[in-house]
Amino acid sequence: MNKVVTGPDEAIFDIKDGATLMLGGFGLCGIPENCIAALVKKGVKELTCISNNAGVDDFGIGLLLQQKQVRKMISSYVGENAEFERQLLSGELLVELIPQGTLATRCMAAGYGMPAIYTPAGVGTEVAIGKEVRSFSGKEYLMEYAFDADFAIVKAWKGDTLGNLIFHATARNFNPLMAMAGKITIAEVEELVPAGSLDPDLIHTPGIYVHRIFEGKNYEKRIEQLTISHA
Amino acid sequence: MNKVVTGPDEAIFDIKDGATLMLGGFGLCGIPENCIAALVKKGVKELTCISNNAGVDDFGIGLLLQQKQVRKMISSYVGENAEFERQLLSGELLVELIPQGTLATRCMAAGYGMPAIYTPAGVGTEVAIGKEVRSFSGKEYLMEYAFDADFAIVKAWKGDTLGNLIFHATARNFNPLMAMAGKITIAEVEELVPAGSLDPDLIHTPGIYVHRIFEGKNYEKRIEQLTISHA
Amino acid sequence: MPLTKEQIAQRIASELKHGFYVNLGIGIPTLVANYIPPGVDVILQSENGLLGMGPFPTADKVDPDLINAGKQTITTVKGSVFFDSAVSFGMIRAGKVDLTVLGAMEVSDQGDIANWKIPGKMVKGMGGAMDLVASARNIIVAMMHTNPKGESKLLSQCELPLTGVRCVKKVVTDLAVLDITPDGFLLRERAPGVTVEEIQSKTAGKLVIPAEVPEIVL
Amino acid sequence: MPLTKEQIAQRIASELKHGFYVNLGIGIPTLVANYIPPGVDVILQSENGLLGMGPFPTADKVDPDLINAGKQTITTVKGSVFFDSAVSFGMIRAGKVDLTVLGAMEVSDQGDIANWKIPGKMVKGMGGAMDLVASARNIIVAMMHTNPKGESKLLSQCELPLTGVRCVKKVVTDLAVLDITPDGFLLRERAPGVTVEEIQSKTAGKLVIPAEVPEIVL
Repeated sequence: MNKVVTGPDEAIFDIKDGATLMLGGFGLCGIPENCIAALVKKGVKELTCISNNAGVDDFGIGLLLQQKQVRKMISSYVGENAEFERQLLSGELLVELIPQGTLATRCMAAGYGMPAIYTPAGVGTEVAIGKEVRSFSGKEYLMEYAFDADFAIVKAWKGDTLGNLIFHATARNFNPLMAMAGKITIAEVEELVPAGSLDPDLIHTPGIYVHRIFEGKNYEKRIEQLTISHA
Repeated sequence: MNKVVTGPDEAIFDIKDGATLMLGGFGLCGIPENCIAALVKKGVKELTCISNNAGVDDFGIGLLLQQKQVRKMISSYVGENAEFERQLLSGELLVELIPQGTLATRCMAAGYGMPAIYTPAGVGTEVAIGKEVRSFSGKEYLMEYAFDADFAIVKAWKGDTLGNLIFHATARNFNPLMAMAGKITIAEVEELVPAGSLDPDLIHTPGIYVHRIFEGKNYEKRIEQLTISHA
Repeated sequence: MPLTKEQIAQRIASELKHGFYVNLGIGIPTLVANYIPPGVDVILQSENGLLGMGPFPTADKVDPDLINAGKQTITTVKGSVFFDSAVSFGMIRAGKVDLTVLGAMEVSDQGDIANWKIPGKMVKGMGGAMDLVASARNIIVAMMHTNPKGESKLLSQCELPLTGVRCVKKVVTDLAVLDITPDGFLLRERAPGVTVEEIQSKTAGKLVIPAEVPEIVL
Repeated sequence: MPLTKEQIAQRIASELKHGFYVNLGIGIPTLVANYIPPGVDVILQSENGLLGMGPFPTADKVDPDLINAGKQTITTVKGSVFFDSAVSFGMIRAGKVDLTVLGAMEVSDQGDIANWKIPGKMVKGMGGAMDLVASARNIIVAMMHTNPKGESKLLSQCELPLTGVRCVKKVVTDLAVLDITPDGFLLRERAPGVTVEEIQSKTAGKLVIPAEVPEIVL
């Protein structure tokens, strides 16, 4: 068994217009840079993107927005992006804002085969509109459905040829959750190693969830808020 | 911050008659041997034990059964235990059998603050009796509640003074789930190390879930089904 | 000649496809691992928390922390990975396991299965069986065609308490290979030398018999 | 003298107890980390997936893979641990975080909070705020008592879209420390030199004034 593909173009070859994609990352941290570039090159349009954020104007998912490839964003926070704002106000782009923990848990639910979960986030707010509210032990919860994504595209630190993944620091974020949740999961990694190289106790994402894997190139890892301590 | 206690007796000092305990382990693999011994010594009674199995006659939870300390077992499989069978048939012991994945997921739900989950396990069987059945996308699921345990007692391979835990091989099983789920979580570990010794990327259970930790002694690690290949 | 248990396992092994993730239950299903065809890479899942289960260890390699769902000491293979029980059943529930093979006491012609409880006998529990049958995309049952009393285990309705409903896709017995279809058990293959009439007589559930029923080739 | 933002943070820091796990929001709450009392060990959670957040890095220690929930580069401390976002919000939802400090645009005398959306302005999203306020056991709001127009931010009803209902336990502003009680805002302390009358005049929600309202001690 070998899940290795030649690179991002092969990895995304069957992503078509109108697809629903999960994209890992928090801000610009831990985003699948190589696959995003390949999606821009391929020019697929009308995408629905489930991702915590929408990148900045000239990096991350912002690159897809620039090319008007995104029809809908499902995110928890979408600031720092002027083109995003323009498309939103003009009606070219749809946005569904959902609480960050709900976003994470709806990914997890998909990965665990749970059709829906209950969370108190958003009870009594406009997020609750149209949703089932249910009381457990005197506390109210919203029922939220598992996501249904055609593809999950994630970025890991290390991966092996069977698709086992390890993440680094806070670049982990949504990546392992989305890896579990995609019908087809594509992983790009900084270092691809032979199966058997990773300690089986210390793998974050079991390879069963990963369908295609490749070693990415030229990671820029742009920093959104460089904050320095002068100590 | 330091969560280290002197040993199992101090760790379980406030477990009282009638308490509900989660006990990690699968069969005799990854069970909290030191704490079980301390519970036997302390002699607390009328316990409700949530644990995948009930040990064997003379080891694991079987030791608590021998002393008639257990009022109710919540498990998925309870074979290999003659005293267990005797108490069950005589009515001294109550048993609630639930599917293994449901057991795991009800622990997880507690750890994730989710009051209930949906699983298809048991639909159309006697497990479904009295439970809410709900259809999602044409498939039926049972609603199962999160567990509510006073204490979770788990066994890890390594742990640090802040309660961060790492498990080894299939001795992981239910341990990290129960660690998240207990109101008070007690961890016994084979090796206790100073905070900062474990790689923050490779910790299975964040210390926030663990209230007391100690380095256990004299692990017997009895094997239930020794199976050898003559190669 | 009816198949031996080993031959049942061997026949099931021919259903394995390259790249499959497979969960093998206790009993005959465990034997399937011995007959994986050459060139077919499969990864075995053990629901207590392992992908990449290897054979039983030699005496010097026994690790009490490393067991399968039957509590037997085992080994790992290259690329194996450990995880907790919620992840394990999560991947089962999410349909990531391609094939589940398990034993049964009874199977109905609608695909219901009973394999965990006999009224009047000490009940040990369902373990992970209910999760597996409720979730797996493809379930093959490996069992004898009849019970020790000679009664059919392929019924129109299960008489024992159910483990799961309408979930079994295929049954491989010592006498036959049968698919579960909306019309009942579809007789696909018969054991070498076993007649369709014998299979018919030992199948209490609805049996659909095609014009041609080839012998099982091992 | 009204408190400075730093002094608001300092007053909130005195609420920290040894062993607390704390989540600090963006803005004034972030400053709380600078005033943790000596001898009080707390562990900071960052909801993007870290327990044990340290200070900002020196230039040579910057790691783009290591940021906080405000996307700022940060460091770790001894005993820190990384996890995914579902675990992170799971520990929040399960009430494992002892204290959450966050900013607000409005707070009601019932403990409702609005801090994510202003109708007519570009809405960036709620991030993790709704999860935090719906789940945290203990929530302190850090904010100015009035908005730039001089209007009270402590209301009987929030006018802006809500982030959460009946969740805030305490409010620390530049003018006062107030507990949320069934009777409304209970005035606990006042900024040095600030009169109860001034606080009353700048509090639109129901204010309960005890006989004695000591000055804040920093």
